[in-house]
Amino acid sequence: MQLVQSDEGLTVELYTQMATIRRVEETLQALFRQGRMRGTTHVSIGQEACAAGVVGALDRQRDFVFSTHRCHGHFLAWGGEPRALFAELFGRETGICGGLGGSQHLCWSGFFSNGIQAGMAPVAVGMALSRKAAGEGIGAAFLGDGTFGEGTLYESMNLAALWGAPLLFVVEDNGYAQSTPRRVQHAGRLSARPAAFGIETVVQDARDPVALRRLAEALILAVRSDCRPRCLYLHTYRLAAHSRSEDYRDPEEVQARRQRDPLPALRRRLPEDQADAIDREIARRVAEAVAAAESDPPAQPRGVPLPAATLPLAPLLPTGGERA
Amino acid sequence: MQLVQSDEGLTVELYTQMATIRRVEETLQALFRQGRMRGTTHVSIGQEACAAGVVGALDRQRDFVFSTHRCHGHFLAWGGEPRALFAELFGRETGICGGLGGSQHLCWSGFFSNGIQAGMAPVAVGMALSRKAAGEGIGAAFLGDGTFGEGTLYESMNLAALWGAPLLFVVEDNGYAQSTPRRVQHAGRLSARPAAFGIETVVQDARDPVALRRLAEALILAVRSDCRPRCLYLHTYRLAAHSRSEDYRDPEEVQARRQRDPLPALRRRLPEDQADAIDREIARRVAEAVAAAESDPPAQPRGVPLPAATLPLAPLLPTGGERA
Amino acid sequence: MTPSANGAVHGHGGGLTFRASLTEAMDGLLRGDPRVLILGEDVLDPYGGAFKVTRGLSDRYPGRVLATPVSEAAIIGTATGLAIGGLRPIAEVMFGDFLLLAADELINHAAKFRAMYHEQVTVPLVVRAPAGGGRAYGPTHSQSLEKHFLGVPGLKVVAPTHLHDPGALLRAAVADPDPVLFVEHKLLYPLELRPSEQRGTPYPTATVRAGDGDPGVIIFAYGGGVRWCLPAMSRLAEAGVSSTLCLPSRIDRFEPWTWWDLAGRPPAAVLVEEGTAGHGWTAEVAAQLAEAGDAPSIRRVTGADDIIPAAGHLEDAMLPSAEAVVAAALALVR
Amino acid sequence: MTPSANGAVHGHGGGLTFRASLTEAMDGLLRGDPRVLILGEDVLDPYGGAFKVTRGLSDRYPGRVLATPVSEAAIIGTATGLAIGGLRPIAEVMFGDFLLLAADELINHAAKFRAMYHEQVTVPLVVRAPAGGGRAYGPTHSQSLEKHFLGVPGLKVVAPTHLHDPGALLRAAVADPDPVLFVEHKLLYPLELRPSEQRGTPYPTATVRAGDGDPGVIIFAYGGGVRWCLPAMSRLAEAGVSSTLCLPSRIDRFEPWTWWDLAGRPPAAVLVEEGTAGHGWTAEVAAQLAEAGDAPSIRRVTGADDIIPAAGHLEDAMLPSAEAVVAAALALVR
Ligand SMILES: Cc1ncc(C[n+]2csc(CCOP(=O)(O)OP(=O)(O)O)c2C)c(N)n1
Ligand SMILES: Cc1ncc(C[n+]2csc(CCOP(=O)(O)OP(=O)(O)O)c2C)c(N)n1
Ligand SMILES: [Mg+2]
Ligand SMILES: [Mg+2]
Repeated sequence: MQLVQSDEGLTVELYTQMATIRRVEETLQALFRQGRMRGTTHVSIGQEACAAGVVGALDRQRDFVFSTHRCHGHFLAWGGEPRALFAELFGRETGICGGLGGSQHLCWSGFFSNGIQAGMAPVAVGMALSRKAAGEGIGAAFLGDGTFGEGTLYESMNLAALWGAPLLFVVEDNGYAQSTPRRVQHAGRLSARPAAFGIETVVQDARDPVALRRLAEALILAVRSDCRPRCLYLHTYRLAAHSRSEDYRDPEEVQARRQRDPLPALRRRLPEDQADAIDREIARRVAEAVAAAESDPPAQPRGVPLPAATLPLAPLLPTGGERA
Repeated sequence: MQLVQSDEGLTVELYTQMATIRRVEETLQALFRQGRMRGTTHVSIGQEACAAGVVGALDRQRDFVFSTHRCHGHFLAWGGEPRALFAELFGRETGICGGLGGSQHLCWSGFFSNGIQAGMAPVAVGMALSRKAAGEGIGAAFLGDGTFGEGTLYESMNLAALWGAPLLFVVEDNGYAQSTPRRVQHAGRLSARPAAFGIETVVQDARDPVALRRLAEALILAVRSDCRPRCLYLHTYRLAAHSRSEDYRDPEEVQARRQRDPLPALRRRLPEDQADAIDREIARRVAEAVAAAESDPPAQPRGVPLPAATLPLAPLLPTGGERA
Repeated sequence: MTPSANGAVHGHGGGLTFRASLTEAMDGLLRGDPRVLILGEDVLDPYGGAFKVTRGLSDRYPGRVLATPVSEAAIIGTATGLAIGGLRPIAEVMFGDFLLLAADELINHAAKFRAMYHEQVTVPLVVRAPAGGGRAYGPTHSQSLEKHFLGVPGLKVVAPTHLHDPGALLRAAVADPDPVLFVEHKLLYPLELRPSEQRGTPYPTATVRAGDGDPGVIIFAYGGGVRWCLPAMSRLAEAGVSSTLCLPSRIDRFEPWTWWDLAGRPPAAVLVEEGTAGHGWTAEVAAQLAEAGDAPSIRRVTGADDIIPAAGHLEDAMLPSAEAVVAAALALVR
Repeated sequence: MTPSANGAVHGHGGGLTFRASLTEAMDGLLRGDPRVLILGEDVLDPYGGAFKVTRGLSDRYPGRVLATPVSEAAIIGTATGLAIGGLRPIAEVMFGDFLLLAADELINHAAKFRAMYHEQVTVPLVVRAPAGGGRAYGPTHSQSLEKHFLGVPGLKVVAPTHLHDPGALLRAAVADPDPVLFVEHKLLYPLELRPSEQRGTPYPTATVRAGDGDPGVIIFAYGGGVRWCLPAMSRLAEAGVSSTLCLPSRIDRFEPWTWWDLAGRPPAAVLVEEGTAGHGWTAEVAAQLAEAGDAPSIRRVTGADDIIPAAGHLEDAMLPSAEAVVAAALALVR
């Protein structure tokens, strides 16, 4: 266990993480705009404090993270390499999942994401129970406010509380699911729901990553010690569009939130020249990562079994079907 | 609208309903034991006050009921004919659904049940919204405590509250789901869950059907007037086994609850000879219903479309497949 | 074929697009029938749904186009209740991949009610589902899962192409007393309609012929499969093989023999679907041809037996192609 | 065949029953491998599950047999997480009909992970599902929905009969690094095992021959379908038609040609399944036979295209039967 970190050291660590996430995702946006990447992506610009604040409070040696469609920040905060992420989105052999997963289906060293809202919640519960059985390790499962629409989430919360799964549910409530504001999707107060399934919940504004890290550490310690799930319910805001489509939110609202962007606020807590140096270093690393990833060899098709119709037949028999 | 009924009149009405349900279901048990019926069934013996208390507070002309696998009581309280129910379970043409549904898949005059836990919850929400669009009618949707395991229920509660569906969720918490006690299945307090989805909830012990009727009337009036869902959470107990299998609950527990059976308690509130007369009449009606139903003609297979493989082909073509 | 997320009403050639045909049909339905309503995730303006098919409708028909929570089971279940209650709901599932979350509501509820309740109710429900790959959306947003919803008593599955009239098919589905799963391939949205010969009602089968001479091959396909078949037919014609493409719009029931006969009993049949290998729509088509005896020789061209990779070039390698259709046809006729 | 809800370990003839074979296998797995655990609705003693297959296990292995809430999606999802986490979960879904509630967890999660995550994880998950009709349980408790789970990349579907060794198959499924849907027909539970010739590993195909003379007909069936095939074969033999019954235990992948060839290339093939008509397992079997050319003549015998009625006599009329199998065979060979 590491000793308690000074606020100054923590500020540098968190700023570096958040600025890295921002830089990586702005770069991804540019790569898509330039047509150098295909498919789609969901960036977490504006929400980086959630990733940096919470993920870093876990122990990479024995813990795990379940993330969502909006997973780049969580992945990077977990220690994932920008190059591997870029390579994944470029469809390169060196990608996190060899180009198979793309932006939202990642797996690396105890980190998992999938593109189905709430579908990973019970999987995270099961993984947490497997850690409990193993005698060490806990996990965090990220969720969005929109994901509270899915029933599987409640089944999972109930089971987690009932069976004592060492799991921290982390809600990133950014007020929207895709184009739809929270109040158009949900009745009652979302943050009150986990408690109705026996899960103690702490609500927090996620703008100050230092405070958030301290809170996450305390909650994770609690989960670790009694193997009971907790919920950390964060209020945050995404400053970019949902995915590659246009942003249809009220521009004034977005503009107002941009004024309160946690990243520059955190930067102001560092000496200007130190922040500049960090930024330069990040810019250099990210540019290198892009260059390296883009020139990596393209991913190879998996050696998949042939279609059922062309399964190897006894040689005396005629062959049928056509593999596309 | 009918005038407020006197407590005495109501006692007679409720006793008659509850005793009818009891008699019908005890008869069903006997018919199964005697091998005169096939398949399975779930009786509500001990829980009749829920059906009689709540269902009678609805207006059969414009309202509707969604029920569960344990639906006979609700059906009879809704005005369904014992003979049609017996015929359904005998597999007779005159059955509620022509023998197709059996014990747990009933449909009659605004009454619906299905054998999938919680699957009917969103359907009930949709039906309630259709009544709202039509300008009149509300519904009740029955649920068991075990059914709170299903995520679809929470999706439905959220939607009902969000869109203002005129629907009364009625929970019959009998402490068990099949063989499993409530505390082995659920974390937190079940009755607190609907509120977390914006649904006002009233908790009530369901042993006094007169008090329950008054409460149900008040809640139904509220739902009718503001088109917002409510939840009536009832504590009850089933005195028979879950279905046709053995009862594995602690016999002492069951015996203790038998002492508190709401039916004899209600009977004691009637003059002895009046109660005797009611019982005799019910016994006669039920016996007649069984006899009539059993001698009704067997249900005919539906005129179903042929299997896809034997769809009518142009006459010049060879025919294929085999209809089983 | 250039897929675009924000297809205009008219394609580059000035004709109505597949997407606009659907939007116009819903507009007309909402205008003409007060019972019609639309529900789904993010269907409101200005967003207008993930594939923009409902765009313009909520502004024009406020209160009748409803944005739902992210609750696929409850969306379909609620729509089922609305349908039993006398309305004509059109539910949109954002990606066909998410139909699995509503499988119980579709199969154990909506599809069963009419029969199980002894014809006391009907369930005039339409579930629209954009499906299929080709846009590098990865393993959970690119699938053709409709094969898992075939063979469900009481559930119709309709898959338009731009050779049909998609709007007319949608109107037929809304008028249908039974639930209809309406599968729209994502890549078809921006295409201009190019209606071809069609027979059958209310869900006609479209046919296209290419090449001259004796009937060489019949190609059975549906939905997005059309995009490989048309170029394949040109190449086959160049190679001297004439072909007939047969595209049913209703795919849960389909009599391939009838169409094989109408096509002049060509000696070969190529069966095409985008879904993964085995146990798909083409299996039933092949089975029906085989059962009747005196069948053409048959090959299936399907996706591989694998997840759909996110990387565009891997996805391309995993899905069928015009080349695969041509190769299958040539292998059979030579 | 007398189905009973509380089958004893030994059948009337003194042999091990299908049910007991499964229970014993789980007992051995729990004893021998600390990673194995069981979860499902009502699986605890003394109840021991709706079909009593887990009876005795929770008393013997406390804390390793877990009664769950009525949450099919979370049961399968949690079991998936346990499997990724290194355990060997066996999840029971009380009735196969309820698999639809977990379709997303099975198909979009458990089945995809290994491939989608580039072989970084395996998902050694077994989902046991009692399925099928014949007990007058009505439309939502009698279905053979496994056909909707065939053709899913990454998901194996195994369906034992009493002519296999069900316990050995279950052990193979638990040892399998990939998810296995293990379908147990309700009517088989009380039957005594009657293992027949089997080939293939780890999921062998069982074959039985009846009658003498030239090969007349090959019958392909699986799971509960066996109950009509055995009597049908006796009757066919009486009618002078010899037959081979071929029962794969793994049904998502199966090469009918191999078995047709081994059976001496009989001129006729009858394909039997209990599931409703169309788009089922027999469609794939027929398609593969047809694709290879030089095929036997084929008929399918399936359930009707309808809900499964509750009334016993209506259910009997709706399901296949030995008579239907005999009639199909005779129609082909005569
Ligand atoms: C089962 C399922 N339904 C719908 C979607 C489409 N979808 C992707 S992201 C999203 C919104 C999620 O909102 P939220 O949980 O608040 O996360 P955010 O995007 O705000 O980070 C939706 C509906 C999906 N991926 N999975
Ligand atoms: C989706 C689904 N899962 C499981 C079952 C099997 N099942 C039938 S009744 C029941 C218990 C229901 O408990 P509860 O809701 O408390 O109702 P009760 O039987 O106590 O009236 C279960 C698990 C089912 N019918 N549907
Ligand atoms: Mg959100
Ligand atoms: Mg209960």
